[in-house]
Amino acid sequence: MSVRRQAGVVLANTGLEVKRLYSDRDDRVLFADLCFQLDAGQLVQIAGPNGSGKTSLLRILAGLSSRYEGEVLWQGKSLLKQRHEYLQQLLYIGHGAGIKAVLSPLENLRWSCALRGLNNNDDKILSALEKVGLSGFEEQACHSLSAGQQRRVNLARLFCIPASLWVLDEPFTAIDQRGVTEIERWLSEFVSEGGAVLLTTHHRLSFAHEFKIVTLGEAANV
Amino acid sequence: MSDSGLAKLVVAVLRRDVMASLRRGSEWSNPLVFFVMVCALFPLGIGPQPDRLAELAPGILWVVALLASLLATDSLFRGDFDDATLEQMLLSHQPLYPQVLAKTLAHWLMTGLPLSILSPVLGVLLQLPAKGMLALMVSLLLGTTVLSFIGAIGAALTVGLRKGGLLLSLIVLPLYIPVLIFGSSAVKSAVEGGEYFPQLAMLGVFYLVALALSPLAICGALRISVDQ
Amino acid sequence: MYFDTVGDFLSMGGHGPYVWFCYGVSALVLSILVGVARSRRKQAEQQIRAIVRRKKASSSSTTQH
Amino acid sequence: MSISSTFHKWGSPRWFYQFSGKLLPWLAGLSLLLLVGGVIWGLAFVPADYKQGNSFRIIYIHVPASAVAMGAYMTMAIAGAIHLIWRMKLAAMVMKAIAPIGASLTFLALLTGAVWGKPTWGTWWVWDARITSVLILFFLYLGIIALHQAFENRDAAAKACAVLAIVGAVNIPIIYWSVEWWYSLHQPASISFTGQSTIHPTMLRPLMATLSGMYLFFTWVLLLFVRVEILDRERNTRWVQDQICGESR
Repeated sequence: MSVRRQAGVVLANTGLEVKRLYSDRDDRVLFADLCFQLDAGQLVQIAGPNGSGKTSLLRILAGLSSRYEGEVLWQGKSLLKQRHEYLQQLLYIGHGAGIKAVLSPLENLRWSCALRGLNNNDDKILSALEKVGLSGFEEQACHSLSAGQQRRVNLARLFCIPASLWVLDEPFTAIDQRGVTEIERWLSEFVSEGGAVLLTTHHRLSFAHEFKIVTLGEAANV
Repeated sequence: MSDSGLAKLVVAVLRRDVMASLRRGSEWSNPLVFFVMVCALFPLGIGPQPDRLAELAPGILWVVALLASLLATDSLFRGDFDDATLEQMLLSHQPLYPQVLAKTLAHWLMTGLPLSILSPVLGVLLQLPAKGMLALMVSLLLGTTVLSFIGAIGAALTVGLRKGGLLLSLIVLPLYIPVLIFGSSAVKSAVEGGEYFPQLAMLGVFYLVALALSPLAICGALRISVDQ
Repeated sequence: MYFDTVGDFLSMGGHGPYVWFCYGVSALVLSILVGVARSRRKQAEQQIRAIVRRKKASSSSTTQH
Repeated sequence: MSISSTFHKWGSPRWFYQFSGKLLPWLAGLSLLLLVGGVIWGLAFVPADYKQGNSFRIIYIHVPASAVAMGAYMTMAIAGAIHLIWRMKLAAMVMKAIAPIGASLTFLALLTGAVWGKPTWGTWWVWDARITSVLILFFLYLGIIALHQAFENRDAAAKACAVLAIVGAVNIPIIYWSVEWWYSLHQPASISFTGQSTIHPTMLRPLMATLSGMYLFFTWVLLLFVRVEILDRERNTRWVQDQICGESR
C-alpha cells in the first residue's frame, strides 16, 4: 500500500550495484574497493563510525557527488548513462531539513511533489501527513513544529512520492522511540512490496526481514 | 515531458518562492530600505543644490539600484542550500533549467520589481526631471532582471561557501557593467530630451540573452556547489 | 641609434622618468613571475624528496623486523 | 578514436610534464631574446613620435602586456570549458596557473597605461575606452583568483572557476563594446589621440618583436606553473618521485 509504482515500470532483479568504489577527502581515504549489491526487496544498512564516509557514500549513490572512482550500476547500467530514469526511481532523504521553515507541511510537500511532476495530489499529501502523525498540523508553519515533527514532514515524502529505491541518511534523527518503531515498520512494508532501501543509522535496527550491513571505516585502517 | 508539465513545474517553484519570501518579509523589504537609505545619503554627501543633484541623479539611482539588487542576490539559493531543499531540486528527474528560471524570476519579482516601482519616488527626492521618470522605471524593469540573472550565477557559485557575500560582489560586479552603462544612459538621454529607445532596446537584448543563457551557467554552478 | 648622447637617451626629452619607470616595473613584475614559479618548484621538490625519504625509512624499518 | 587518443595523451600529466620539459629552454631563450631585443630596438633606435615625443616608447611593453592579458583570459576560459566537458585535469591546472599570470600582466598594462598618460595627456588616469576595458579585465581576473581561493576543495574550485571564466569570456565582448559605446558618448573633445594615425611602420616592427616575445614569455611561465602544479598533485605517484629523486643523483 505504500509503494505506488508507476504503471509500466517493471523492477529488474538487480537494483543498485556498487563496484570497486573509491572515494577520498583531502588525501584521506574514506573507502576503497567497496563492493555491494542492493536488490529489489532488500534493505542495506551502511554502518561505521563518524567520519567514515557514510553520508559521502549516500550522496555519491544519490548522484549528488561525483567525487569517486569506480562504478555504480542501476539495473545493470551505469548511473551516469541513465540519470533521468534513475532519478525517477530514487527518493533521497538527506540529513538536512528538507523543508522550508516558513511554509506549512502541506505547502512544502506540494512543492516536493511538483518537482517530481505530481500535481494536484493533495489527498495523497494529506494521507501521508496523517500517516506520519501530523494531522492537524497541515497548515501550520513548519518553524513552529518540534524538531521531530519537522523530521516527520520530511519523511512524509516517502508516502506521497512513488519510488522504488529509498536512500535515507539517518532517518531516525530527532524521532522518538515510538516513531522509530513506526519507521521500521514502514521500511519493512516497503521492502516486502519489492522496494529497496539503503540507509545509514547508528541505531540497532530491529527489522522483520533479513538485511545486509555494510561497514565503512575499515578500509581507512589499511 | 509535456509543455504543460513544465509550465506547472515553473508555476509551482515560482509560487513557493514568492510565498516564502512574502512570509519572511525582510527578504523583499531590506533591499528596498537599502535603496531608499543610500539614495538619501547622496544629497548629504554632495550637497543639496537641485541642479547638481538632477545632473547626477540618473547615475546615482542606477548605481544604488544595482547595489541593492546585488545585496539581495546572495540569499537567492542560500536558504535552499542551508535547508537542503536545493538537493531536492537537483534530484528531481525534471529538468533543472525551468526550476532555476522560475527561482530567479521569483527573486526578481520580490526585489527588482518593487525597486523599479519605487524608483520614481526616489527620482523625485534626487530632483530627477519628470521627463526621465518613465525611462528610469522601464530601464530598471528590464535592467534589474538582467542583474538578477547575472547575480544568480554568482550566487550559485558561492552558495556552498561560508563567506559568500563579499566574494559574490567581487565576481559579479564587473559583469554588471554593460547593464549599468545602458540603463543610466537611457535615463540621461530622456532627461536631456533625447531618444532613449535604443538604450532600452539594448537592455532588451541583454534581457533575452541572459534569460536564455544564464540558467545554463546557474545549473552547472549549483551542481558544482552541492558536489563538495 | 636615434639619440645623440647617452644623456639624451636617459632623459628622453624629459619623458625619461616615465619611460624608465615603466620598463623597470615591467622587468620587476616579469622576473617576479619567473621567480615565484622557481621557488614553488623548489618547494614542491623538497616535499617530494621528504615523501620519498619517509617511504624509504618506513620500508627499511619493516624489513628489519 | 584518434581525436580521443590525442586528447588522452595531452591530458596525461606525465606526458605533458616530459614534453614541456623539452620546450622550456627554447621558450625561455626565444622569449627573452625577442623581449629584450625588441625593447632595446624600440627604446634606442626608433625615432620619436612627432606628437607625443618619447613617451610613446612605453607602447612596447604596454601593448604586449594588455594583448597577452586579454588572450590569457580567453585561453583560461577555453581551458575551463575543456575541463568541464572532458573532465581533463590538466586543463584545470592550466586554468589555475593562468589566473595569477594574467592578473600580473593586466596590472602591468594598467600601470604602464597610467604612467604613459601623465606626460601625454597631463593626467595619470583617463577614463578612455581602452584603459577602462583593461581595468575591467583586471577585475575579472581578481574575481577568478578570489573564487579559487575561497574553495577548500580543489576540484570544486577548478569547476567553479571554469564556469566563471566561461561566463566572463562570453561577457567580455559585450563589456568591451559597451565601454566603447559609453566612451564615444562622453568623449571630451580635448583628448583626440588616436593610435592609428601616428603609428609609423618603423615603430611597428619592434612592437611585433615584443608582442611575440610576450606571448612566448607567457607560454614559458605558464608551463613553469603548470609543471609545479603537476608535481604537487601527483607527488604520491612513482613517476614524479623517480623524476625528482632521479635528477638529484
